[in-house]
Amino acid sequence: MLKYTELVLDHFKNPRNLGKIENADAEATEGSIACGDMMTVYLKVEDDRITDIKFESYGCAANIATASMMTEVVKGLTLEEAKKLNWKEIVERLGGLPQVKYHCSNLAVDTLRKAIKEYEESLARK
Amino acid sequence: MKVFLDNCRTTRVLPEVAAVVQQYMVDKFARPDGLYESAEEIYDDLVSAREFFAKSINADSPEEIVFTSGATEANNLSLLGIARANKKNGNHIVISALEHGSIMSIADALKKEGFEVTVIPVDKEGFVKLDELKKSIRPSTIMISVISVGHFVGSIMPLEEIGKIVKSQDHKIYFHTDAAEMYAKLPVDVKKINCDLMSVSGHKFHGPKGVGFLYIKKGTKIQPVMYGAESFDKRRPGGENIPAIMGMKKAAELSFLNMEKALKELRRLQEYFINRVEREIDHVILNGPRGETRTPYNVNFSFSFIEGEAISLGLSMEGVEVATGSACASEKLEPNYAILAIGGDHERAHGSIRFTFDRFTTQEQIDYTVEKLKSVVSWLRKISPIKSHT
Amino acid sequence: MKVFLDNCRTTRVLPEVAAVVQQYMVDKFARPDGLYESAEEIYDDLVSAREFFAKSINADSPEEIVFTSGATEANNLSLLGIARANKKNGNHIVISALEHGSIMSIADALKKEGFEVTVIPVDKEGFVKLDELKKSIRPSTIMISVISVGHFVGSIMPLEEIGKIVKSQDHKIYFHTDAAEMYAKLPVDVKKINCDLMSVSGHKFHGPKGVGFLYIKKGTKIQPVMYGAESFDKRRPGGENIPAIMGMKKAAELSFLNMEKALKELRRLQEYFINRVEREIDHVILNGPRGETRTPYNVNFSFSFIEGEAISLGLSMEGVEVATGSACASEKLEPNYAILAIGGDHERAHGSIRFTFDRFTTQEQIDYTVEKLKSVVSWLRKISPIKSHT
Ligand SMILES: Cc1ncc(COP(=O)(O)O)c(C=O)c1O
Ligand SMILES: Cc1ncc(COP(=O)(O)O)c(C=O)c1O
Ligand code: FES
Ligand code: FES
Repeated sequence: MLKYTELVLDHFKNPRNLGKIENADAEATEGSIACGDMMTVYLKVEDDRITDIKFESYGCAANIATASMMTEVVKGLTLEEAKKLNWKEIVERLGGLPQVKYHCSNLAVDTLRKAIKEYEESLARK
Repeated sequence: MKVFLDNCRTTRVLPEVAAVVQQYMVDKFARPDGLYESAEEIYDDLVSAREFFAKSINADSPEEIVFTSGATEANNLSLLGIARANKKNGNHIVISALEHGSIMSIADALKKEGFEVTVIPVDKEGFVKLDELKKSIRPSTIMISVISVGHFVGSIMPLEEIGKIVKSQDHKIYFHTDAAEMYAKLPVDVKKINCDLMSVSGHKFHGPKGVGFLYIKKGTKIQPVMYGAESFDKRRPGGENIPAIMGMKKAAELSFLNMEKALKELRRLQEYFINRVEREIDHVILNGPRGETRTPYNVNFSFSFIEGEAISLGLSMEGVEVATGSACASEKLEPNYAILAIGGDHERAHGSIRFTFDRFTTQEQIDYTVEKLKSVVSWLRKISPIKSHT
Repeated sequence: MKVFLDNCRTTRVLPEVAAVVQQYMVDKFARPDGLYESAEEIYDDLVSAREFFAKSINADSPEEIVFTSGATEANNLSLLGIARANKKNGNHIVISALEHGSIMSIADALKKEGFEVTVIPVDKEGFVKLDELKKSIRPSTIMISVISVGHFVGSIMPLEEIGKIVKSQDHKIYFHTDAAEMYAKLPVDVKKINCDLMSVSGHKFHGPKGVGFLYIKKGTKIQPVMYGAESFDKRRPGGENIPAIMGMKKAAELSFLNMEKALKELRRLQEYFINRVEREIDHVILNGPRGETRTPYNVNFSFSFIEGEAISLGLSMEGVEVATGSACASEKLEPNYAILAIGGDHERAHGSIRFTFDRFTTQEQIDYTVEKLKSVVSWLRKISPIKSHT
């Protein structure tokens, strides 16, 4: 039996920062259809600061809620600050998650980091 | 509106059944082995319940019915009991790929006791492959166990054909079927099937939890799984759970009443539901067979590009309660084995939702379910990064 | 008047308990593993029930409670499970001479699996002989199982002393007690007793039939007796019988309420009954101890020169329902082993009648019972060819 907190259910039902950013500065997808956990993150960055972030999810309620919470937390942070975010913080902010769902919060953080890396690499290419 | 569509997991006890259980808890509470009046009456009731269940499956004699704490125990008694009692004749057991988790676990336990287990594959619709079954049989095969109705994908197994194959061998093979999803839901006849053992569970047809029975054909060599005193039957010790047995009897009687009519209506609703979903929602796959060979109690769809736990949670928020085969919803994060067994990939398991009816499911409930399903699916598809659906 | 005095065999379910069972059958009927709202609530209830039972015996953690279909299953899980899981450490098991039939049968089954069983004798009052227990222990002893309260003669066993003896050995011995006649009837504390396993049955204290639990101390190496899916607990598979578990919880709560006061009144009634019988009927022998070390729920008398089945039938005709240890009333025509174990002869077993109370037994019922007993005994003695009583 999976028990979600009210806050998780709220983020599941009303995800924040949902969707895609049309001309995003960076975009990254983690996970795969095969293993079921998959997520895409879109970033807008100005002066090393995340000014906008959106996500899409192919995953469970925890996946959706952790992605939603992650976007809320990092919006407005500098890239360096955002890189330091770890999955435990997201779980805490959501008031907890079933243990078997921790990997979903991991996925949210991994996808964010991949998007930041993507952005930094695109800068380097310029 | 609340629509419970997880009736394959368990069902609501009917008030008429609860009343019987109540009566045997509070008034006729004695044990049948007492040496007094109130015990006598209860002994008679127990005898008549046994007769009733024997007749209900066309068994030869009431002694062929052993009451258990449910189908899990019946499955244990059957598989462990037959294997251990007949190991001198062989160490090979055959099961199907769509068995209930309990049979799978029992088979694993038997492997540790030195038995060999062959798992017979099923075809794309969820039917046991009979040619593979035939091929699997060896001189050392002592038992074949095949579920009556696939509990995930609804395939009614070709039990009669299996019975014939088993019977046509030149050595004795015990044929067991786990009928938890068949008994009191569809017509059952152990003579037609030619099975030696059949497991039944009370809470699958509006009876009480914690009760079931195992049919054991006369002459079957079986070893108990538990030992004790105070029982009707050496094969299952312990005081009989008489309130639950009498409740299960009542539930079965009610099921058999007008069963044909109820099944007809269920079939109509099932088709209606399948049609509406297939017409009104894109990218859906029906898991399991269509028509007469599918149990009318089960519909199972995979919705592409989205995940089942999220779908079922979304539906639950609207009062519709279902099951999913998504890995995300399983304890071990494994995709549903039944979907894989019928040739589905992880993605198809991922987006699978099982809707299971009882005989009281209404058109209104189906309509409500379809509406909610449409909105949940379209909402989750909007969120999904998989683009092929646009 | 109807006086049910066979409460050691089973008890009436209280209306308050039946109401809880009813609620979980008809309304809160979902299984706790569903992915929806109605399942969540039930999951919480199951968790809280486990916590309740753990606390009620002073266990450390709810994980130490495994729900079963009754004490027979708990005894099987305990003895078969410990023996099979620990056979590398030894093959010797010790039980007492007053164990319940289920323990006796399980011990017999274990003998067939290669275990050796020592049966510790009891003294004339029905207490396990502690010196014999000590002597019985060998390096190969892996388990000792002693009933909490002799269910025929009412002796409350010296469990704390046994726990100390078991604990003082230099190798690990598991200590199991069958507390079917103690839990929710007398205070129970697994820490005081120092036991590793304890069996409990719901229907012995006005709870439902078909449910019980086994306390398994953390760290205990045990092998399941049955295998399956869908459970809280790998040690006991199968869907939990939640209506029965919640009913058993209610029954236990009601038992613990004012238990001290109820026990005091029961003791008074017990003494009153014993006194009246001893004063008003000749040639009677009280089987089992007197005073504090006898459970207040049990009185057992042998009436010389006459036979128990006839006595109990005679009483039953007057509405008084009791049990007997007479060979004539047993399936195998064997005299009651408990009476023989406390040094009684066949004749004493022959004329033995067990009266077992519940906490609702009244003085009026006792008075009625004594009157009927007097007339039945004197009538049967008139018939009897044994003349020594005249
Ligand atoms: C096919 C099948 N077999 C066995 C069981 C287990 O039944 P019970 O809960 O009575 O142990 C179930 C229900 O979960 C089932 O669907
Ligand atoms: C001491 C004892 N152990 C075990 C049992 C069996 O209990 P259950 O009916 O719950 O299997 C009983 C009751 O008959 C008993 O008195
Ligand atoms: S996405 Fe699969 S468990 Fe969360
Ligand atoms: S006298 Fe009839 S059975 Fe003993």
